[in-house]
This record gives sequence, structure tokens and C-alpha cells, in this order.
Amino acid sequence: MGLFKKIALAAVASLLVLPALAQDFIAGIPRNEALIIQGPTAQNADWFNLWAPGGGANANGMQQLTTDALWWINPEGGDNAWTNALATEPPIYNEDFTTMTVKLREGVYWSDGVEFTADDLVYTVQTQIDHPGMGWSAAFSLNVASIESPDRNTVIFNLKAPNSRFHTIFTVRWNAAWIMPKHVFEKVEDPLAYNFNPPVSLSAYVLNSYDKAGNWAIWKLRDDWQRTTIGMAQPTKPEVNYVVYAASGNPEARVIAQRNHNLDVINDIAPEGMFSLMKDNPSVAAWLPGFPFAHPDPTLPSVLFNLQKPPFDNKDVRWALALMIDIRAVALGAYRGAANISALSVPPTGSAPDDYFVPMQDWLTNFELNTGTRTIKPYDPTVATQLADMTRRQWPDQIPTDEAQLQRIFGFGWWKQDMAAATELLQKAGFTKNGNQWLNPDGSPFEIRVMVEGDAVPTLARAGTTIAQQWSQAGIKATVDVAGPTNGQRLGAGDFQTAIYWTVETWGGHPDLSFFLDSYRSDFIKPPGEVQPPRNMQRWQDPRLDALIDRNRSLAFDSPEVVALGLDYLKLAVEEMPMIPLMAYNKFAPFDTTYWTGYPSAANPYAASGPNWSNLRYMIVALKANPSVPKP
Amino acid sequence: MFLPGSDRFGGRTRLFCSVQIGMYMNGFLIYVAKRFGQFVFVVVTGVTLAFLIAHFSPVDPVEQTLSLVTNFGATDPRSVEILRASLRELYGTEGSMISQYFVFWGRVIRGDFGPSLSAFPTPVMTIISRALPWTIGLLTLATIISWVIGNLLGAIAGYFRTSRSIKIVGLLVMALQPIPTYITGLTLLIIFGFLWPILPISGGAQLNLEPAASWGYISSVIQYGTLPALTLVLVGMGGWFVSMRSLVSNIVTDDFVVYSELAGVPSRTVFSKYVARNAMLPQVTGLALSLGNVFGGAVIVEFIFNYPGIGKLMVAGIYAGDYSLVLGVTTFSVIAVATAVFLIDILYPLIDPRVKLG
Amino acid sequence: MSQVLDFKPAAGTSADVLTIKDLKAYYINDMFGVRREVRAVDGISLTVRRNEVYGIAGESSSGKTSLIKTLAGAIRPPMQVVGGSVKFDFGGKHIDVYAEPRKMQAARWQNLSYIMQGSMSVLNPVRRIKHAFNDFAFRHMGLDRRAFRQRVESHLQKLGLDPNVLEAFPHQLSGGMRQRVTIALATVCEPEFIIADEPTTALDVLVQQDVLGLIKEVQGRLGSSIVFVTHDMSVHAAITDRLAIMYAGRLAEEGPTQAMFDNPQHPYTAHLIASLPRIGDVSTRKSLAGRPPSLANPPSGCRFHPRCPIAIDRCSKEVPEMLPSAIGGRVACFRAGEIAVK
Amino acid sequence: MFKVLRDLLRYNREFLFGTLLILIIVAIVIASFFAPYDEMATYAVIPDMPPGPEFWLGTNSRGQDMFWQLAASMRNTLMFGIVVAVISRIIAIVVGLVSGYVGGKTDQIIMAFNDTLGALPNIPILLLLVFVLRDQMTWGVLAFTAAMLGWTHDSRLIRSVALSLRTREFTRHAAFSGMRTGQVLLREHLPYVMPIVFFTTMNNLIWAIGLEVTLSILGFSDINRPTIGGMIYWANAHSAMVAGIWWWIAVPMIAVVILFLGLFLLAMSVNEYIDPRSRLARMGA
Repeated sequence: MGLFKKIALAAVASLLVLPALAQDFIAGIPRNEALIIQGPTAQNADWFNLWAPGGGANANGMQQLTTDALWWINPEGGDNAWTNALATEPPIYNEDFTTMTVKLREGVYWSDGVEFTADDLVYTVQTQIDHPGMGWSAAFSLNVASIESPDRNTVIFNLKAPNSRFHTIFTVRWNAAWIMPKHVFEKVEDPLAYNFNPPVSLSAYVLNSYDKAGNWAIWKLRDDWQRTTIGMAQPTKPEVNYVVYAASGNPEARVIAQRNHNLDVINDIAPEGMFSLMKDNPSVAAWLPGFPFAHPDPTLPSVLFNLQKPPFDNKDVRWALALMIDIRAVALGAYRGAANISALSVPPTGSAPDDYFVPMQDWLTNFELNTGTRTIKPYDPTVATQLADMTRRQWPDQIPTDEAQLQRIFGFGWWKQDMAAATELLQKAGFTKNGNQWLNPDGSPFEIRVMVEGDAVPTLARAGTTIAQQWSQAGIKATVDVAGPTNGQRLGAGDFQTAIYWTVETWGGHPDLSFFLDSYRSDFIKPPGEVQPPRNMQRWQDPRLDALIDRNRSLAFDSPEVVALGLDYLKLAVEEMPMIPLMAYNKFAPFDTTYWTGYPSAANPYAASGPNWSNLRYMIVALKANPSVPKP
Repeated sequence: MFLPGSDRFGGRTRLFCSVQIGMYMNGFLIYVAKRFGQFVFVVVTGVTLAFLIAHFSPVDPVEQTLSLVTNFGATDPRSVEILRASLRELYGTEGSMISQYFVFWGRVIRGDFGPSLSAFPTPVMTIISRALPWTIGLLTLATIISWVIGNLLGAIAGYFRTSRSIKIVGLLVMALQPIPTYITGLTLLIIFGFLWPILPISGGAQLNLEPAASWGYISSVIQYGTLPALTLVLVGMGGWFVSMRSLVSNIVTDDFVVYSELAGVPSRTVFSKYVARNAMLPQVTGLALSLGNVFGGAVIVEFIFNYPGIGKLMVAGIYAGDYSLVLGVTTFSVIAVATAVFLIDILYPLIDPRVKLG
Repeated sequence: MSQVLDFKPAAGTSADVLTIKDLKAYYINDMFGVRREVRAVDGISLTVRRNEVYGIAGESSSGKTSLIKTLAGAIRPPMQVVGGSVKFDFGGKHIDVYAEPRKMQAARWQNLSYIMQGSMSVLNPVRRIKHAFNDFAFRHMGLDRRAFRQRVESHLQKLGLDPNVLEAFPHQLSGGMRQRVTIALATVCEPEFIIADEPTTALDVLVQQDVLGLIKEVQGRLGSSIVFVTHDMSVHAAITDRLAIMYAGRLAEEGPTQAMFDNPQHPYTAHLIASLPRIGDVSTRKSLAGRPPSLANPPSGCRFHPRCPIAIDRCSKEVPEMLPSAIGGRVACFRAGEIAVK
Repeated sequence: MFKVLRDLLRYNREFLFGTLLILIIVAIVIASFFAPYDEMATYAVIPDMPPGPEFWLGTNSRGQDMFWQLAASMRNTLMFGIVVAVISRIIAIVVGLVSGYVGGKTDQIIMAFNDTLGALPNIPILLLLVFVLRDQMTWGVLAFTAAMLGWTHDSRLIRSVALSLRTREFTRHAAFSGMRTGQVLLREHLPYVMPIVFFTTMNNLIWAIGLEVTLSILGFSDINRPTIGGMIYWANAHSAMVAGIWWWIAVPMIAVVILFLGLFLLAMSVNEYIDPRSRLARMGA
């Protein structure tokens, strides 16, 4: 059949032609001048107004590359965490924290050639106060009584009430109140409806081109990059001329893209993808050179209890559930052992190990828990070491043996799984056991639903299934609910029994806990059924906690007392167990060094890792072209 | 119009029926009106269904937006309260279900599905219209290719039953057909993206290319569309192959085919003008009926290959909890599929002169 | 009859157009493990002369349709020719149908055409009539498009058809009209040999008359030979010159039509003729006992013997040969001529 | 019936092959009832073991024996398909027979409704429902919904047969002899459409299982319940492909291909068997 043979031939021929058609990955831009970063698919690609609702999550390079704020905190910065950006010095508060004075930098220009001045800062605050829908409007309205600008470099905020943390609104960890270009927005009738397209940049990069469908956005180095705060701190011209944010598909597609050297920076992938890249691709670098490679984000995934729902209002039940968990299995299940576990209610990252974890070890080891029949010491300081030993079999030459180093990688200790103590605690709370099934005090079976978000955060979904299984084995029927996108809403509405999520998030680079703690005060707690504002999703209410929060509000940011207060909070959280802290959120963000070198790492933590973090800009200007780059 | 009978046969005009060319247009209008009625019925049912399902959603658009906005960074509880109040005002989810239903219809007719929550304040319709060309392009191309190849191979296989090579191809084509779209797509992705990486596996076109009628852009679109389209073609053509083969093997025994063969009409003409031409007709109707499923396949393919079309948009909307986007896409796809079916229906009389137009 | 009768057979060729020798064509079916041989044509020999109408009669499933399909070389699997030969002589152009398929293919429609049963469905439903003429006849005529069209139109007019039918689709024509179109289609190339397979069956009586008249007229005009197949004996009486009676895949009797009607030699022929209604006869026709035999498993000996009113022992054991009959034809019966028509 | 089956097995290679494939699946399903591990349990065995003598199909990264996972998944997935097929068959038969038998305006209205449902794109509607119901979307609800969407094509087929039965002699006889409509349909017509029902059941199973696989892979079903799609979902969640745990993806994929090919071959050969033309050829015309 001639016709048929022709068809078959054509099919084979077209297959052979395909490789010849292969195109450059980016049209019109030399690959060795571009850094390609995993971006989101931005459905509102032509919306660049960060200050209007929805714009706040604009993570396709807009807020990472073109914005600027007064101060920055590098979550991994240690002693050098603090950076004065648009401000020349840290905030100056008066005695009772009712005014804050800011000194601004000179010589910083917007990308359209207009100079940045105090007017921009005043305009940013005043405009948002005038337009309640804008992102930082409420924060400004609540705090700011008036603004003065005695000269072009000085702004004085008069506050409605004492607030020693007012400056944090202007301090970037992930984001902050970005400065608006007055000369652009003042010509606009409604700043809420303005798309700010093309955006004017206050930082070293400016928009080059973007895909209206939101699959990519390309930013290029400003010719006057030196007239930005990041440029001023930069001795030589940044070598990355173009930054490409490209939507890169599912985790496996990202791994494949990086293997093909078409994706330099991956934001997050599953641990398996990371391991596979690190094993097979010598060109890939990571935060840690060996296992577990991950960067621990300053967030604390935990088992959250809905404390307004019995029996989770009972501390003994919460403790019993904690003691039923074998954290090693959770770490293996969620992260294949690559977890940085934490028994304390702060993430074990940044400065926290030194500030909190080391000082707490003795207290934890001696901590006593009354099970109703006896007193036990539940803390096992060797859990992290055991975890290291378990993973060492698979990664023999990657795992260090030095205990201090291990603690930084795998965490310190955790609660030892203790079924006898858990049984006693449950019995103390009035529960009975029928065969292998626990019964509520009223005789009904004790069942728990564990809510996880699912695919968006796969490691936590895995942790949830592992924990549910452990509880089931201990005689409590536990089922996992995948809440998906309703996760946030259900957490807020209290529509859950237990959940795997984080309600503790810190600066990372600073011991101050106000980042989350301030919102834990009991006056924000809503009755059951009403929506709880972030972040106290477990609705933990305790007069001792309120006292701590009040004390913190009147402490200066850098006061040494901040750490002491933090320790008190941690002890309270251990005793009350309002949530079961599990581990840091370990983020797997591999870098491809084929084109660029000098990525941040644990050894050189000059910036946090992860492309949707705003301080990624410090990494981009620091990257060096790989001298052995393949010729295009 | 009557044909005059010849004298020789006594003018037996009763033998000759009228040639109804004059009736044609009128009948066509009635036919179109009927089809349009069906189209309206489908749209109304689908839109109502979508509204009802969405109406019972536990997802509160306001809370959804709030959680999207407050997902990152420091959030002051007091500021969230204020934001919530202003959002409630914006979305205006008040009124009885009936009035909301009519409001919804008003929106459907205006093509206004409100602002997307995950891409606030971009209107859902804008987002859909950006994704639409991709899906239409991919689906049209893949559907036509699979329809043509499937039918051609099926017709060949039905007409030339004894050829061994055609039997082998037929087996391959049929074996591919029942495999779920996802598995075919993933297999292609593994082969051409991972084991032998020669084709792009993610996206719709090369980076930094502006849509333009240039060869560079078009070739890029073709290249990026190859794997998604190939998946749809491989999955789609088996069905056409099977039904065409059985249609043809029935038609070859029909009198008019046997007659043309007896008459020594060249077999190429018999095959194309007699067999395939007639067997094609039910396949066109089948095409209209299958469009709904084809669209479902596109959802999966776009998801696998990160293709910037409607299907991926819908899945992304679900993952993002974007209530208005999901409702908008569903409603829109119901209307789009119904429209495509309607178009095929009214074009059908052009290829089948027998269609009962009355 | 008419002023257009001006065609005469070419002189100097043999008198037989078609010669069939011991033709055997079976349906061989091998489905789901059951191998079946259906002996639709089982050892038939006959000749058709120039310028005659040769009738083939028989009950349904007697194999008559299979026979004409086989002689037209129009069989497709599962039917196969397992023995014998079919040879045409078109004015000196000799074709052995199963030995020279290419030659046969070339002769189709030019020398040999076909009027098929079921006028409703023999025309391609989705194409206009003119396309049928183009497909079937154009390449044989050696004319350019315009001349061809004129030729077709004048041919249609001769047959009393308005040339406008060329623009019509088959479904827009009545049954009778379609059959006329088919006849026009079959005769436009003026072939030497026409096979007419039940051309009048599905038509009402008046139309039947009309069509028969038309066929007869065209045959007379062209001087062609026609093989006319129908189960309707009255049609045979009206149109055929010679008649062959088929029973269960074999010939029972062959002879001049008129003589056969007057004096049938085979009991089966006699039965067929007797079952014809006659004016003034009110007696009920006695129907033959039993059913036509299965061709897959035919009776031994004479295939008619289980139903034959005058069968003898020998009939079930030996197969009667076709031998010359008393009325100038041939007959396959041990008791030929022993039954009289009432 | 038994003879037909034997003939099909003996003489129709497609049917034989299809039956063998389905038997493999059935054996796996039966094996699931003898599983040594709880199908939900994780870390029951050493993770990431490639296929070998100890673990025939290997183990996955969640510490599950792939063989027993496959068995449980196949059982659950098949169960889903069968539930969908049974419900939608009942609807299709009732609608098809009634519409074809009653005819006239009723037939037109029923078929208009039928075609409307058929013209709705299934996947978007199902996704919307998944979006709305979330974790109330149990497999039962999903099966019911799928069944509601999956009968229209088949009821049209059945109707066309019923339409031709309507004018047959025995229908009139039955109607004259005072049988009620329901009885006529049940006793006289149903046996005629049974071969078609069988044929469409295979296709419907394929469709329903494909749907379940698709939704599970997207993560839109109960992830606690092992299913074929769920296996692929978990494999994707652990990046099994790039991590080199190829068997985690290959096993469910091959299993589903075996199942579908088996069903498809059965449907094909049965279709050929019941096709009137090939039947005629067999009986000898």
C-alpha cells in the first residue's frame, strides 16, 4: 500500500528532523548573559501594581528585582543580617516608642531618571492610608498619626500608640512596604485600579519583556545600576545582564529542565528530585554541599490543634498525641531523613540555634511531665544523631560526624516515642481503651482528622500521612484530609481538628519573635466558627502568653532582653504543647553552576536561597559567570 | 419543478419526482433553527449546572482572596479585618439564590465572570481569552490530524483488508487507543524530554518571543506544541480508526460500491469517492459528539506539558482555589464545546446532500 | 419500433459472446473455527449468444446472483472461484475472466455492463448523477468533457430522460427514475453484453412494464446480449429469448423460453411455470413441499429430489447430467419430460 | 451461552488474548484479599527496592510493596469502574428501551435531553464538582457522578436497536396479548440489546477507569485509598521518574494498559461477534 508507506516514512522522517529544529531556550538573549529562575505562572502578568490587592504575591521578579525598602534582614545573615537600604541607619525611636525617625539615602534614582526622596516615602504611607484597599493601608492607618518631612532625607513618623516594632513594616524578610514612585502614581486617578505597566524600578534591574500569558518575565540590568542601593554596595558591575523568570512546570519538569541546563535556579522540588540532581549532576550546587542539601526556611511546620475543639483543649491529650509520634519516621517519611527537627516552637534556623536551642538543651533534658501516675522526662537529645545515623547508610560520605555540625543539619533532640506515657496521659484525661481502639470519655471511638494542604506542600502532606498512621497504630483512628486551596480558609475558620501547617514564622536573622508572636495576643482570638486572623490558627489563649507579648511590645528591637523573653515563650509552649513542632521547612533549591557560580550556601550565607524571596537580589548581583561556560 | 416526460412513454410524469433544489434553502433554515434550539438547550443546561454546583461551594471568595494575600510576610491581624471588610464590599455576594442566578446569567451573556481571585484584579474573561487561542489551536490541529489519520488508516484498513502491514499498523493504533491520555503523555515526556531530550516539554513557545506572524514564532509554537499534539493524536486516532474500519467494511458491501467496482471504476476512485466519502459522514457527526471528551483530554495534556491553555488554567484555578476562574472556565468551556458542535452540525448538510432538512 | 434502431452486431465473429465451463464458486468461511463451504455455483456450463436475451430463473438463494457475480468477475472474499472458466468474446476480443483480470477490468462498461438489483442503492448517495456517468463511462468514450456531456445528454434523451437529472442527487429521484438512470448508465457505452440482475424487482407493476420496455428497446437498438436474472417467471416470459433454470447452485434446465413454458422438461421448471397466476384461473396453486436446500450442506444426487413429486431412488444417489432435451435445450433430470403442465 | 464463550475462546485470538489479560487482572485483584500488609500502611518494607525475587515488583519510596499496592489499587479502581458501569448501564438501558419503544414526541424529548447531557464536557464539570466538594468527594460520590455523565452515548445505541424491535412481529404479538410495556421491554426487548449492553459495558469501564485515573493523578480524589491513579499520584509526589524509581510509575502504567487492552480486545471481539453482518457471513447467506 503505497499511500500507507508514504505516511509511515513521513512520520519517521519528521521525527528525525526534530533535533535539527531545536531552538535556543531564550530568543534573542545569549544564554550566558541570562540567569533563569523558576517562576510562577502569573495570570495577571500585566499587573505590576504591588500595592493593590493581589499584587502582593507577584513573585515573577517584580518584587525581587525592582522594588526597594528601608531595611533588610537576611534570614541567614547572622551578625550581618541587618542591611540599611533606602535608610542610611537603623530606625531611631524616641524614649517611649511614639515617634520613629528615618534617615534616607541620597543618590538613589528610579529607573526613569527621577531621584528617590523623602517625598516618595511620605507619599507611600499617605496614599495607602487614604486608600483602605491597598496592601499596607491598615498597618499604616493603625499606627501613623502624622508624618513629617523636615528635609529631603528625613522622615518622622508620629505614632498613635507606642510601638517598638513599627519599623518592621519597612523591613524586608520576604517582603515589606515597598516604596511607591510618587511621580508616577500621583498622576493616576485611582492607585488601586492602576496596573503600573511598565513598572518603574527602584532597584538594579528593570523590566525587559514579559509574556502576557504569564509564563515568563525577563528583567535586564539597568544602565544606571549604580544609582540604586544594591548598586552602591556593589564594587563591580553585576555580571548577570538578564534575569529570566520562567514558569517551569511540575517538580519533575523542573528537574529535567535543570539537567538540560535550562533552569539555573529552582525554588522548590521534592527531596527525591534534589537527591537525584545532586547524585547525577556535578554542575548542581546547593545550600549544603552534602546531605540533606536543603535550606531550612524560618518557618515551623507543626501539628496544629484546634484548641477550641475538645478533646484538644486538654493539654494531656495533646501531650499524649505528641508522645505517640516517632519523629524519626516522620522525618524519613516527609523528607527521607533530610529534616531539621525541632522540639521548640521556633524554627531551628538562622540565629535560632545559637539564641535558643543551645541555651534550652539543659532545661529540655530536665523537663518533667506528669502522666497522672508518674513523672517522666520525655526529651531525648539524641534523636537528631539517630536520624543522622539512619541516613548515613544511604549517604555514607555526606553526613558529618561532628555533633555540633549534625545539630545544625538535623536539629537537636525531640520527644521520645513513649506509648506507655501516652496511654497514661489519655487515661488521665478520661479516655479508655477497648482492644486496640481508644474511646472518648463518653464511650465513642476517638477519631482524628488530620488536615494537610496536599500537593502544594508535598513534604507536609507526607508528614501528615505518617503521623496519622502512627496515631492509627496507637489505637486512634486518624484520617488525612487534603484541603488543597481551602487549606488557608479552613485554618482561618477553625474548620479542622488537627492540621500540618506552620503558624510560627520568624525573622531568621534576628532573635525577635514579634514576627509571629504579636498576633498571638488573646484579643485577636475569635469564638468558634468565626474567622481567626493569622497567625494564631490554633487559637492558643493564655494569660502568661499575653504578658509576654505585652512585654515584647515595649522592648527595643535589639534589646538583649528579647532573647530572654523568647526563652520564656519557648518554655511555656513546651509545657502547654498548643501545637507539636516538627521541623523547619526544608526547602530544596538546587542551583546549576553551568553558567553561573558563587551561589549562596551554608558556608557563605550572604543571601537566603529561593527565588521568591526578595533578598535573592543580593545573590543575583554577586553571581559570577562560569569561566568554563559552554560556548553558545 | 417537474421534468417533462418523453412522448414515447406517454408522458408518465408520475415516474419523475421533483428535484427539490428550490426547497433547499427553506429546509436548511428550519434545520439550522432546530440545531440552534438544541444548542441553546445545551448551553442553558450546562450553565445552570455549573451555577448550581458552584453555588454550593464551601469556598468563600473573600476568604480565599484573603488567604492568598496574607500567605506570605508579616500580617497584622487588624489590617486583615479591614481588608476583609473592603473585599466583602467588592464581591457583593448578597441576595437570594434566584436573584444570584439571574445576575449570573447577566454576567454570562456579558462575558463578565468578575475578577480572578488569584490574579486579582484581572478579569477572568481576560485570562480566558489569553489562554483560548492556545487551546483552540492545539485542539483544532490535534483533532483534525487524529481525525484525518485515524479515518484514513481506518478506511485503508477496512478497504484493503488483506494487507499485512496495514494489519500491523492497525493493531498498534488500536492498542494505543484505550491507554489513558495522562499515561501516553507522560510516556512521551519521559522519552522526548528525559531519555532523549529533543523536544520542549513545558510551555507554549520559546521564551522572550512576542506573538507575531513570523516564522520564528510559528516554528517555535509548532515545536512546543509537538508533544502535546502528538499525545492527543495518538490517543484520539484509535477511536476513529476502529469506527472507520468497521464503517468501511460495511460500506464495501453496499450496492453502490459493488456496482462501481463492477463498472471497472478505478479502485482509487472507488475508495475515495465512494467508500471513504460515504463512511466519512457518520464520522463527522461523531466528531461533533466527541468534542466534549476531546476537551477533557486537552485538560490533561495541558497539565502535563504546562501548556498555557484553558485546561491548564482550570487546573491552576483549582489548585489556587480561584473560585471565579474555575466557574468562568467551566461555563466558558460548556459554551465553547456547544458552539463547536453547533458549527459542525450546521456545516453537515454541505457534505451530506441527503440530510433531512425538513 | 423506432427510428433510432440503427445498430447491428458486427459481422464475422462467433455466435457466442459468453462461454461458461464447469464453473464452481464457493463461499468459504472460516470464522470462529467453523469452516463452511457454501456452494453457490456448483459446476455450471452455459453459453450466451450474440443479440439474445438470456434469462436465468430460480428461487431466492438458488445461486443465481452468485452466478452472475462470478461471471462478471465481481466476487470478493469470502467467495472464491474454485474451478471452471468464464470466457467472453466481444467481437473478436477474447477475455478469460479469471485468467486475465486486467483485460477484464479494461472491458468493463465498454463491453460489459451491469444493471443491478435494488435501484435505490446502486448510485452513490452523496454524488450527483453526472459524476456516476463520469466515473463509469468517461474513460471508455475517448471524448473530451464537453462532447462527453453532449453524448450523455443525448443518450438520456433517447431514453426519455431529462438531461437535468445529471445535476440531481439519487435521493431526489423516484425509484423508477433511478432505474432508468441506471439503465442509461449501463448502456451509454453501448456494450456488447449487459447483465441485468432483477432490474424490475422493487418497482411497482406499471413502472416494471415501463422499464422492461426500455430494456428491450435498448437491447434491440444496440444489438447487445443481455443476461436477465429474475425469480419472476412472468418477466422471463415477456422478455427473454432463452431461459436457464437454476436450482441450488446448479442448472436444472435450459432452453428457448417459449418452448420451455409450453413444455417444461424438468419437474422444477414445471413447478415454477405452474405457480404463475393465469387470468381466469381461480384454483389455488399447490406450493412445493419443503424448503430450498442449504447450499452449505446440499442433498446428495439430484439436489431437487427431496422436493420432487416424481423422484425415484436413483435421484438421491446419482447426479443427473445436463443432456440435450426434447425441446432443443438441455435438462438435468433422469425423468426429463415426464411431467406435464396443467 | 457457554458454547458461544467456548467458541470465542477457541477460535477468536483477540478474545482469547483479551481474556488472558483480564485473567491476569482478576488474579491480581483476588490476591489483594491475601495481602500481608495493610494497604494503607507506609514503611512496612524497605523503601526503593527494585523488582527482584524478594519484592516481585519492587517497593516504593513510601515503604510499600508494589505488588500488594498494585493488588489493592487494582481492586479499588476496578470496583470504581464496575460501580460506574452498573449504574450507568441501568440508566442507559431504561432510557434507551423506553425511548425506542414509546417513540414519537417522547422519544424526541428524551433524546434531546440525552444529547444535551452528552454534549456537556465531562472533565470541566467533574473538576468543578471536585473543586466544590473537596474532601466530601468520596469515591462513591465520584462514581455516582461519573455514572450520571457516562450513559448518554450508550442509551442512544440501545434506543436505535429498540426502535427497530418496535416494529417487529413479536412486539406486536406481545402488545396484543396484553403484556404491559414494562414486561414487553423486560422480557422481549432486553435480551436483544444484551450483546450491545455487554459491548458498551467494556467501553464504559475503560472510560470510567480512565476518569478515575486522571482525577487521582491530578490529586483530586481521596489520597488515602490506594488506586491506580493514586499510585501514580504518589509516585509523582516523590519525583519517582527523576529519582530513578521507574518501577513505581511503570507498574501501575503497565497494569492499567493490560486492563484496558484486555477490556478493549473483549469489546472488539464481542462486537464482531454480535455484528449482524459478520454473523450473517458465519451462518452462510
